[in-house]
Amino acid sequence: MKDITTRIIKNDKVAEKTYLMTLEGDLTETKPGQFLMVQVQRSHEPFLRRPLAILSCRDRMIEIFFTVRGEGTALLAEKRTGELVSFIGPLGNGFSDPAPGEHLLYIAGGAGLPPVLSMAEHLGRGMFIFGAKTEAEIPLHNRLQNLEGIQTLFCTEDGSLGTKALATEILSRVIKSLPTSTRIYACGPREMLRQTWNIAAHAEIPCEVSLEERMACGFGVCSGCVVETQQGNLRVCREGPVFDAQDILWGSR
Amino acid sequence: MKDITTRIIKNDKVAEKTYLMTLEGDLTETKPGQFLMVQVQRSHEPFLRRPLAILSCRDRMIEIFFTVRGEGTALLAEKRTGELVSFIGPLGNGFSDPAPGEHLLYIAGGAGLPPVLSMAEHLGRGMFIFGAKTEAEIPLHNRLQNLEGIQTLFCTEDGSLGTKALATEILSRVIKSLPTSTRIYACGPREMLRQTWNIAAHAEIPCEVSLEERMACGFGVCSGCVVETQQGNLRVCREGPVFDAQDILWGSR
Amino acid sequence: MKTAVRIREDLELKNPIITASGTAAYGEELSEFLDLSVLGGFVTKGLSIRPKRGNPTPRIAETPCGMINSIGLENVGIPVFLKEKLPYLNQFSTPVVVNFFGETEDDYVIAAEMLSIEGIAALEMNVSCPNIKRGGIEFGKDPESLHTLVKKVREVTKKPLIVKLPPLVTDIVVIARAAVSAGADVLTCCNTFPAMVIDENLRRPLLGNVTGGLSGPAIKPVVLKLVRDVSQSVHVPIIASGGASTYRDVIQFLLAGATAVEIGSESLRNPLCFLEIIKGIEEYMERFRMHSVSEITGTLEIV
Amino acid sequence: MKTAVRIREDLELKNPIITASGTAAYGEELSEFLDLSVLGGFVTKGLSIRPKRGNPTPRIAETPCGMINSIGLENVGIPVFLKEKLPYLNQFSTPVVVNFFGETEDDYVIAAEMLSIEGIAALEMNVSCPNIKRGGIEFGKDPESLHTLVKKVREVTKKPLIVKLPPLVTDIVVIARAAVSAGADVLTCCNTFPAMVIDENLRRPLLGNVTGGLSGPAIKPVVLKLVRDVSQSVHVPIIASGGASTYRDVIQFLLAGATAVEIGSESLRNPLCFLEIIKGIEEYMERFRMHSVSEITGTLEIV
Ligand SMILES: Cc1cc2nc3c(=O)[nH]c(=O)nc-3n(C[C@H](O)[C@H](O)[C@H](O)COP(=O)(O)OP(=O)(O)OC[C@H]3O[C@@H](n4cnc5c(N)ncnc54)[C@H](O)[C@@H]3O)c2cc1C
Ligand SMILES: Cc1cc2nc3c(=O)[nH]c(=O)nc-3n(C[C@H](O)[C@H](O)[C@H](O)COP(=O)(O)OP(=O)(O)OC[C@H]3O[C@@H](n4cnc5c(N)ncnc54)[C@H](O)[C@@H]3O)c2cc1C
Ligand SMILES: Cc1cc2nc3c(=O)[nH]c(=O)nc-3n(C[C@H](O)[C@H](O)[C@H](O)COP(=O)(O)O)c2cc1C
Ligand SMILES: Cc1cc2nc3c(=O)[nH]c(=O)nc-3n(C[C@H](O)[C@H](O)[C@H](O)COP(=O)(O)O)c2cc1C
Ligand code: FES
Ligand code: FES
Repeated sequence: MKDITTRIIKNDKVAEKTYLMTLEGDLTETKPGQFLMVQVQRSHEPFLRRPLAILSCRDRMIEIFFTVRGEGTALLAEKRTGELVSFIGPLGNGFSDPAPGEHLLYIAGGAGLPPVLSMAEHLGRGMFIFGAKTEAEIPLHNRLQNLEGIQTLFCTEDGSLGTKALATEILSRVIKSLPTSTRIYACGPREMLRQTWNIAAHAEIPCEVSLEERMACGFGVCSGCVVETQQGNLRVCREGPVFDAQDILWGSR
Repeated sequence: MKDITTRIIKNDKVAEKTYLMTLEGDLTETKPGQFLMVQVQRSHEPFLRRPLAILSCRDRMIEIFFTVRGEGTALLAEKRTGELVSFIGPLGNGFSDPAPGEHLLYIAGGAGLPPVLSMAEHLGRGMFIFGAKTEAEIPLHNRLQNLEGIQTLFCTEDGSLGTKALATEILSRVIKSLPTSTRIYACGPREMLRQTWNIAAHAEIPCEVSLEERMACGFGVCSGCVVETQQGNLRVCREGPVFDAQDILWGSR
Repeated sequence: MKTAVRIREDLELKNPIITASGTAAYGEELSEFLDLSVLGGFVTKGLSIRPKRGNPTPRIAETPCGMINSIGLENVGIPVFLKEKLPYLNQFSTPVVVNFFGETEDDYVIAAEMLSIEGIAALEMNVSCPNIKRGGIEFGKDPESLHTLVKKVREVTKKPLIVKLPPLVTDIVVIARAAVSAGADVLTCCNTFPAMVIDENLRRPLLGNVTGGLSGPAIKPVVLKLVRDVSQSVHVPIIASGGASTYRDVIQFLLAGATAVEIGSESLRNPLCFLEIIKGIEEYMERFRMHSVSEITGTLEIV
Repeated sequence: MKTAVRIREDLELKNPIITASGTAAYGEELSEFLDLSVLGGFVTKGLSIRPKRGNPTPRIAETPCGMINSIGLENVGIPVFLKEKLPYLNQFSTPVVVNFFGETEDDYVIAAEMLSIEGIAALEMNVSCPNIKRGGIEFGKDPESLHTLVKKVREVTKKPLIVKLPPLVTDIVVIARAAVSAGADVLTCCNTFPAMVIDENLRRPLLGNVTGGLSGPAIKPVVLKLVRDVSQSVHVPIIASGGASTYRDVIQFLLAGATAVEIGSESLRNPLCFLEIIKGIEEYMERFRMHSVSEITGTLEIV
């Protein structure tokens, strides 16, 4: 775990309010699903770092990918090539590797795309369901469309791209045709994850979810980011952000 | 009085920790000695605007000129061409015009240069004494050297440029040779201004000083920036920053 | 859509946005930026029966997301205010609230009498002044002193009487109740937090007066809780004061139980903020299809 | 040059920089960033005799130049701490200070007894917990409750006893004196300020627990004054806590009368700040040719 200050190679707008930022630098041994705590400005405002998934890390370049939600991400969106950014990372556990021969299904909703896409690009096989509200919110369309070894299904709530459906509705439809030795990797809004888990549990398919929680430190000292699990409170930043969906007490919030 | 957001044309380092920033824009009817309240960043940190004198304002360009002292000026120093800056101004009273035929003497110490230089460039005649600690702290050397119609005397505490003396020591020497119908325009550290006033009072020469005080608003509402005068407390930002030296209660602080 | 709010049956503000005492002087300078008639209310600089010179400079220190002032209540005195400043303010359609203070109970009473005239819509009592009789503790920090003081002032004025509470107390509810039971019509919550800054190189306090009052966004989260605590325990309108800088802050204060909000420090750095905030409130109300500000005040949902 | 400071005759810290309770957990994670042996002291997360699950999430809210937490004192409990966490911390040469709390006086007493063992250098009492017997007011806000509590704890432990004061009280000096007269060796000034944040679109409090404690640079100017007030009225060492983020803040706290300074929120956003701050103090002392930190503590000049 390191505290690194590095230069922005580029910061491109890739969809409505969505940016792909490439940073200079290496991170030895990162896993898809791990994240960085990114400092937005050198001053004390905004005060906290922002947790952002590592989309990719290769050839001395780190990609992060974010949707503008509030002040911090808006400031990140304004940053230009050559500016410095600092971050702590890699943080968290990341998705676990599948067993040999396991079938793979990735499912992402809206801003939950980065960790799942990262895993899909890492493994290079399986089926990818990506849902968003509307076409404008679907970023990296080409990159998703052309994922090597992966079949991508798009869906939107308004039908402007792909099927008019929720990602979980697509999941319900395809799950019957999946072999039982399938593993699901999921990230998105909590309600989507809960439904994904429901569907997966029914089909007795293991499912890993990447959770979001408000964080102060991101490296495990503040206990700010806990989630209630069968094992008691666990820290999303440390024991997570990826959990086995069946360990989460979904009803508790 | 306006609240204006405008673009930086350039921001050049012109001496040790000293910057000349040129902004796009017009200010109708400014007077030398007036100032702007410059917002350092859009966020709440730093919280207050910084008072900075208007060095010049012509051809749709406004020049300001500042020395890095703390956090705010350090952030201003980092700003680049094309970035936006906002300010309120013009503020304050400015120096008063001389009577016809009056001889003119300008005296500036260190970071007190901008308002006095502004007045000298405006009037285009007289003698200019500029003192600093050392050569590295003397900015705009060429511009000062070549002031049209003006004779410039440099002095430094360590003798690295011009005479090795304080500006007020030079003033003491030249004052005897000045006609009684002379007017002095001064800005610099308080102790320098007090001595300038002392010397001028002795010679019965009128002297206008531009004062500095910590400001919150800069436009007269907070009463933060008062100076004790014969007329009671006056606001440096509103009744000043330029005062007749003989009105100031110099001993009071 | 109605942005108006009522702080007593006889006093309606056209919107909940008010200047804070000491940050808009007597109106002349601020009106170079905006038409004061757009404001819900105008609160003057704190006034005393005699003029006051205030504290030595520096009087201003910047702090993280805030500022400290130690103006020391400099003011022109009530007589000069009434003669030279009030007529100016009365040109505008905005109710004028006079903030006042004293060094003794009698000072407060005399001030309130002098200010109970036409052209003044309400009185805001600054009770963060030391009560010399009771060992120098601030009037506002001791429920008994406060009760006696407010009662005496209440006896001499029929104007809406607003009491401005100090924030740094063990239990603000006790203080709020003391003021209300003595006859306060409205409470302002709150004044600045006692604070200081040190210049570590000079090894001296930065302010001429050593200490001053902290204001600005830094204190907002604390004041928000105080506003909620007070509004849940007394049945008079609350004016929030402390760190509001955007329409979002204002809505938060209203949700927490405030009827109106004073904007102080933010307007020193951005005098146009009043216009931006009023516009923001209107847009918020439109977005949520609200017809009246009363649909916001005190409607915080606790699940 | 000697950066060491003494907080009781038998407890010297190698420098005045200490972790703040709840912001460095039990040390394992922070030691991935730095060698804990460089610290003047290590304060643990607040511990209770039984494990505690804490509050519902969200537990963290960002505020202007600060943050609010409502962790709710989640901890592993003293027995697990002693068995699994303390041995880890005792690898380092840094004194371990255990922060603890209880729901009743007996809880505090039992906890103090359990913690009075080798490997623990001092105890820091968090007294910002409601005293159920006395109507739910925090132990630390009521001088009598506090006096009784500290006295009982004092009777069962010989360890240096640090009492951590709550900041939002009418007169912190009264509270400080109550703690000292009951036997506190050291005071930490102070804990977080009660505060809240509202999501104006959802019209709900942002924190699962509705309210929490404000910390970070925002509160520093208020805490600086509290530290000065306390240090001028009691004769025990003070540990400052509240908003220190740079060596300059630390020097300011020392000038105001602190003997050591806890760094909390800043270390959450910048775990390396401890190293930067310690280096900054050393450079400051060199710049002013100081030989000992005692040349700084309490030497603020008031002209
Ligand atoms: C492990 C993890 C990985 C993430 N990866 C990505 C990613 O790759 N791309 C992406 O777009 N988003 C990601 N998020 C969500 C992202 O962190 C938030 O959108 C972002 O912090 C919002 O900051 P803001 O300043 O724009 O919003 P503000 O509302 O101004 O933020 C205020 C505070 O709330 C926190 N916050 C607000 N929304 C969230 C949220 N949804 N989750 C966690 N904290 C929040 C902020 O971090 C900050 O502390 C991730 C979250 C987590 C926990
Ligand atoms: C009317 C007027 C005109 C000025 N014109 C110029 C100019 O043209 N060029 C120039 O270099 N400087 C000028 N100054 C001084 C300049 O305002 C300060 O150097 C600057 O505000 C320091 O800000 P900072 O963030 O670097 O310092 P910090 O110490 O970080 O500032 C903290 C706070 O103190 C205030 N402050 C600090 N030093 C001073 C000071 N000397 N005077 C007033 N406020 C101060 C800041 O404005 C801010 O509010 C002028 C001051 C005044 C009052
Ligand atoms: C420069 C200044 C002067 C002030 N003067 C007074 C005053 O005279 N009387 C008073 O009751 N409050 C005074 N206050 C407090 C403000 O009215 C307001 O309650 C406080 O600043 C908190 O609000 P804010 O964070 O919006 O500034 C003053 C505040 C500032 C910043
Ligand atoms: C996440 C978090 C958890 C905290 N937990 C505790 C605690 O368990 N016990 C305690 O006495 N103080 C606790 N505090 C208060 C800190 O120890 C410290 O006193 C306070 O945050 C002010 O210092 P700072 O501004 O440097 O953070 C906590 C603070 C934070 C931010
Ligand atoms: S964010 Fe601090 S423990 Fe997870
Ligand atoms: S700075 Fe506010 S009155 Fe001058």
